[in-house]
Amino acid sequence: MARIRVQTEDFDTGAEIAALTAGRTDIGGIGVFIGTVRDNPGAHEPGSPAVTALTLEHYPGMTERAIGKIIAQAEERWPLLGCTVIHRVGTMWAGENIVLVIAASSHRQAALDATAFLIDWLKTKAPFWKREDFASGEGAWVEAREADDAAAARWGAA
Amino acid sequence: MARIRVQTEDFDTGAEIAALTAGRTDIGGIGVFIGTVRDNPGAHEPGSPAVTALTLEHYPGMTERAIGKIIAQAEERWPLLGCTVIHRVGTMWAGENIVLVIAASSHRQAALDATAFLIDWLKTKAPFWKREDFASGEGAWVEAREADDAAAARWGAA
Amino acid sequence: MTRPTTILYFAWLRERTGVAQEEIVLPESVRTVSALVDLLAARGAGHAAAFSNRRTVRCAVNQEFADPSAPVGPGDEVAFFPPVTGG
Amino acid sequence: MTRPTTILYFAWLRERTGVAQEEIVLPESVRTVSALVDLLAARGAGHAAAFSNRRTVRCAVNQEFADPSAPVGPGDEVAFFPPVTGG
Repeated sequence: MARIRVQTEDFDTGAEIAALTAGRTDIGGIGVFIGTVRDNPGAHEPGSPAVTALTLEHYPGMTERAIGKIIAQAEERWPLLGCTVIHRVGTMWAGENIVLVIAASSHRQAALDATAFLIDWLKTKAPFWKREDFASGEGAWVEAREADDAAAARWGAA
Repeated sequence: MARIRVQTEDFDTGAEIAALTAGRTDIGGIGVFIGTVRDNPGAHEPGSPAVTALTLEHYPGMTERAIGKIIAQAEERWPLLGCTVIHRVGTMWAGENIVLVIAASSHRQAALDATAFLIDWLKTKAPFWKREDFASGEGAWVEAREADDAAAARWGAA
Repeated sequence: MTRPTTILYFAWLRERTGVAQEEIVLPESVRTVSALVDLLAARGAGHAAAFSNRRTVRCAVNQEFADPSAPVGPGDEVAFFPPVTGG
Repeated sequence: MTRPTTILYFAWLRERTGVAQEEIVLPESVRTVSALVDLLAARGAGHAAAFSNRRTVRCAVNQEFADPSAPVGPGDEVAFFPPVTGG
């Protein structure tokens, strides 16, 4: 039921929603989150350099296992009728897609809550690492944000 | 910035997301909710008849104003970079789309919260009425659910 | 000459009254939503049925949600409908 | 003959150690993540730099997150990496 993909190529959100819902009449609500590369000088602090690209590294094998466990947790918490997680790896330019989460349920609240849970937990429990590539040609590994841990923690223990 | 449409024809979620985000590099997260017609015997109570279609009636003129006000509230609460609300009217069959909400922001939490807020408020503050068409040929106006009022109320007063 | 007030009905209020829209010249005694409902409920059996349980009827005056105590007058657009159920 | 333990490094741990993967036969005294880190940090300047602030290093044993006290042994796959930042 759950679709998990880790890939370098972009994804087609409309096609992924269609694949999840095709021929089904039991779904009442579909929650979707798309994370994109933001080129936002000053997003982190005043005067910080503009980001032109992100390079995403991951731990092949563990990544898919970790995402599978996160989805299993979501399925225990909410009555999901379908779930898709696609995470890109490699280099992505500003404006490009990074991650797609889709959660379908018979009711909207479950779909929306599961979507938020999946992206919060992906950010703290799946082995991906982001390097920001600056316009200057330099790069820096992104540091984990306490806000992400706090967002994941509000869903309770694993 | 906000796109509001009330229409009988279906919408293309992928195309709407693309239209909202095309050429932009300031967006970091996009929240989406799609409401669909659910054919779910027993969803409301055991033995309730299967729904084969929904007919959505609305109040032309007031509908667009009400959606505009809901979006204005969302824009006051979160730093949104774009927002789309499309609500279909007329008759829709089981499995078809009813409503699309998209909210884009530089950060995921704002995008997800605004998406949930928009659909919660649409359900309680926009003049749409649903009639369920049963397989038997009969129909019944859907009664407002207290759970929807509660969901909207958690966002605080208008 | 006094301008009429436009009354709109939606969903089962439209079905029960049998009309989607009517124009009424309000008597001077009718200047609130509540008084207007009293007037409309007396127009016939269908209207009486539509307004038989006022707790289930919502109102908008000039396309804004309005309470029973809200003012209405000549030229206004007043709509009656059930609690909304879209989304 | 004792089987080796596979060590993987990701992100800046890979950059500082200069290796993505290495195979090590553990001495019998090394049976926890914590003891393994002590052993690895002594392998050279790059490794020492990678493990200089252990609070910023995370570990997985056989692809499951593991605490410093978690057991490790021959045949295990042990990965070291910074706190994750995907999504």
